Amino acid sequence: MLELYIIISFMIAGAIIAVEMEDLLSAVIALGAVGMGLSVAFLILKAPDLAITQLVVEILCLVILVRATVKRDMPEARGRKLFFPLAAACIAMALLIFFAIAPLRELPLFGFPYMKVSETYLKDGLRQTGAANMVAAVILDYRAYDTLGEATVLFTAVMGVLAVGRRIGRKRPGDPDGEE
Amino acid sequence: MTVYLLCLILFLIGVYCILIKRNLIKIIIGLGIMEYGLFLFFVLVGYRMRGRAPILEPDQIIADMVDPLPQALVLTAIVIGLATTALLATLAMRLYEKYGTFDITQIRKLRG
Amino acid sequence: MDETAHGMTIIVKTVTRLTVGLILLFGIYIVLHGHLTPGGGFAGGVIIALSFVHLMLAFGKGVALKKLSRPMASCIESAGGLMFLAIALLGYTGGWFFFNYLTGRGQPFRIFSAGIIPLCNIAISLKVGAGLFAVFMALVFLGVWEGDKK
Amino acid sequence: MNITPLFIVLPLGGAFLTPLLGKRWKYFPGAACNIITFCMLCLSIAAVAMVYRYGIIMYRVGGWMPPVGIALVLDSLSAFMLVTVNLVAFIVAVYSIDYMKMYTARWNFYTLFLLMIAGMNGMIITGDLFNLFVFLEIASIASYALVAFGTEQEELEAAFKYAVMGSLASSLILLGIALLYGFTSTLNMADMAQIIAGRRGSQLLLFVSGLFIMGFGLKTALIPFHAWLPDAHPSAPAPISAMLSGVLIKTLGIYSLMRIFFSILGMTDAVLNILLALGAVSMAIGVFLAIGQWDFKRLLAYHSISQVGYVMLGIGLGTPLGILGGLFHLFNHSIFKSLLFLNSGAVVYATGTRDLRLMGGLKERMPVTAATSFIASMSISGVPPFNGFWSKLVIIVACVQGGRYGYAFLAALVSLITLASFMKVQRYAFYGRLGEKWRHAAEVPFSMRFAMIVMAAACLFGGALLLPSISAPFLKGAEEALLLGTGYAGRVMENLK
Repeated sequence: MLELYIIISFMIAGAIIAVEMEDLLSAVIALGAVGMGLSVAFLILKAPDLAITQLVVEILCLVILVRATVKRDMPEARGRKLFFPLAAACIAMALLIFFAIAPLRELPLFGFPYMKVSETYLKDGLRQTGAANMVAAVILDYRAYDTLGEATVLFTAVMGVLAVGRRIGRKRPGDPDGEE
Repeated sequence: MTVYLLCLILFLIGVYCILIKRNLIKIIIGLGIMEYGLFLFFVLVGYRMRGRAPILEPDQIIADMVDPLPQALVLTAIVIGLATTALLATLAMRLYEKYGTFDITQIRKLRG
Repeated sequence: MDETAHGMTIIVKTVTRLTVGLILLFGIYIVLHGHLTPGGGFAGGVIIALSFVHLMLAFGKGVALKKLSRPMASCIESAGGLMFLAIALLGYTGGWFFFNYLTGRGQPFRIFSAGIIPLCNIAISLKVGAGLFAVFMALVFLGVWEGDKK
Repeated sequence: MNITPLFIVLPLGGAFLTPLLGKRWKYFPGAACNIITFCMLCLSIAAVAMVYRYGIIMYRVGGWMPPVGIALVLDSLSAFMLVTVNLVAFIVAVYSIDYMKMYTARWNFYTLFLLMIAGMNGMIITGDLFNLFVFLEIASIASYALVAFGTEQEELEAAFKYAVMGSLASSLILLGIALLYGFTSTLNMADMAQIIAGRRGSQLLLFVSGLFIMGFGLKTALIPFHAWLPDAHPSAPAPISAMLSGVLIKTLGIYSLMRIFFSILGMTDAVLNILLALGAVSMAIGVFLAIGQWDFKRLLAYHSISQVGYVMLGIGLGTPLGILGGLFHLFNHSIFKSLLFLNSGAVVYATGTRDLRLMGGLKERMPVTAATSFIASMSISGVPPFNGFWSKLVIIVACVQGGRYGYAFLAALVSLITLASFMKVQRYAFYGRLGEKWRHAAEVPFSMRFAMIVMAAACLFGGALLLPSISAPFLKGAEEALLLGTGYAGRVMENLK
């Protein structure tokens, strides 16, 4: 699994660049690189559905974020480099990782999951649902209710964007009582 | 084990970015990085060594395939992440329109 | 944004004219084969939305809006949501909410198989495609207002 | 026929139809929203009766058996929360008819409102951990957008802050769910509880508990995690403030904490003590932050932190009486805090300001608002015979019974400070000399008055819920569901056969 380690290291490097870059456009593009890296990692981990979805979602995210940053040549405010918060954050992160080691050891070994429920999907999926793609069978048949929720989340976000993007939120007194 | 820790580091870089950075776009970027770490972790949990992708082909004897359930969950989570990002980007753009800056230290109308 | 208002250069426009149909077609393919190959309603819907975004970036707002106007996008999105809900409710004919009442019809590994899964994929793709296009349009119009103000 | 899926189908159907029809017919969104919330209120009361009669009601979505598919579980705790949410939602929907005339794009408001209710109902009735996360996100995203609904500067800023904090909380929760999935390889709550019961004392469970306390604590705005709440709740339109303070933080935060810790992970003394301490700290600091505020809605928001502290204190005691008091206070708080936010909305509607120093003497011009807000103020301060008194009494008695005299004293003290704070509100807003500016302020329209009067009546007679015949299916049932602990899994599994 060497390639997996390489791609995750690449993602971490990209993430650090995205966080520390002062130019916003470059930071956004570095985020895009991390997302593409994630897509490749999904491919290595035998999740082609996710790889495709992550790829297209990353493109859309990138378009939206570039749309938000482009032409706004406001580099990040330099400010004083605050040493204390940085040190505190690093110590906190190191502590958290230290505390996470013992719990992570209790997970099944990497590459050997328990698959208590999933065995059923793999064994009976084709017979019960008729779909060849097991991921599709899970999201649209066994757990279709989740997908209804997922579609609703997106619908909510669209409604939210339309609501937040309104030019005038409140009516002035005396405005006609019309819609929009 | 090491992969899990690397994932956690990715997650924590995102948390660090959210808590320390003082720029709206940087905060959105931090959320994105955090979510990537999370998705990767979820898929890693379901990976089976030398497994196949969970897609059947005609006349195939069912061999060891990776766990399809985390993949389905991550698919849902990716959509949720996209929804959050879109809403946050809109909010950030509206704030830019009102204040002319993405810098959070200059957008302090509210008392903490 | 001048580029979106007047469109980009002739090179970009030509390439777009050649590719945009293929992108749309690829999106539809991904949606229809969601239950057989990787992809599915969500990824396909995003690709469909991206094809319109592509059109809008290259040619400016007018052309894309002529193909799919804003109220139309909103309507399609709601209709997609309702269609998904209706498929779920039709499951009551089999006794359960979200029951796969069409299962067992059709051959596995063919397009017409897997019961309600392809129908759900189509509903989701309509919803996602139209919804994300609406989001992008809202963001572009935000920029226009901003320009007016300055 | 099983009514469980209707709690999702009705609001979602309404939400999908509203953008299609609402732009054309001006009265459709409001009417649809009112009818749907009223239907859900009736259904949730029916659910209480049904759960009392038949025990846990299960629904297998798609006909799949639970560990494979998703199950909806309606037990008495869920029924209790459903009544709370849908009661407040219905009153707020009635109130919004006139209040939302101040804003543009009403169809958009009603869509988001219905989606928020759908999210909360979905969280309450689900029996699947990941499903809980999905519906939590629906409710959260709808609330982020609703906080920014006025699209003014402060509102956008508060919404951004709220959205970032909320997304951070969601990520922590999802990380916890991922770890639990890796550990147990299942997502169904009952199944998971049974597997976890066999592996007590694991380090991973401790880590996951920490993640969940942080995540849901952020959603509940317990004190170290409260920074977003005093900005977000006042910025929303008044009906939404009532929903956010009244039910959203409780459903997203307290209900999920209770469900996960009591029913799945199994409550331990350490977690109970953490909840107790967090509750006490929130209770005390929240009220001290509130007392210096001059912004009406901001003051109420700080009091929300303090009152949620009471609920956590009651539940953290872990004794039957403490849990009963906590749940009762949860219900009462959702009534009187919603009423107070509706009052503040009425004042804003009539005068256009939220600053207490600018008001004065509004009693003469707005008698209904003044009277209802007096009732609510007395109720939140724990003055007999209003409902707040009874629930605080139960919590304090439970503290004394459990030998925690310090906490009992603190609870009584905080109640007194709350009373002082609300005396200030009454004195500055409604009593005193009528300001020259408000000579022509008028009482609010009928639908707003109606909503406030119903809520005030509920405050007045809320103490009746302690009567044995009413509390047996409602409060007692919810308390027993919590005390059952991980026995929940056994009940659910039994019900499946």
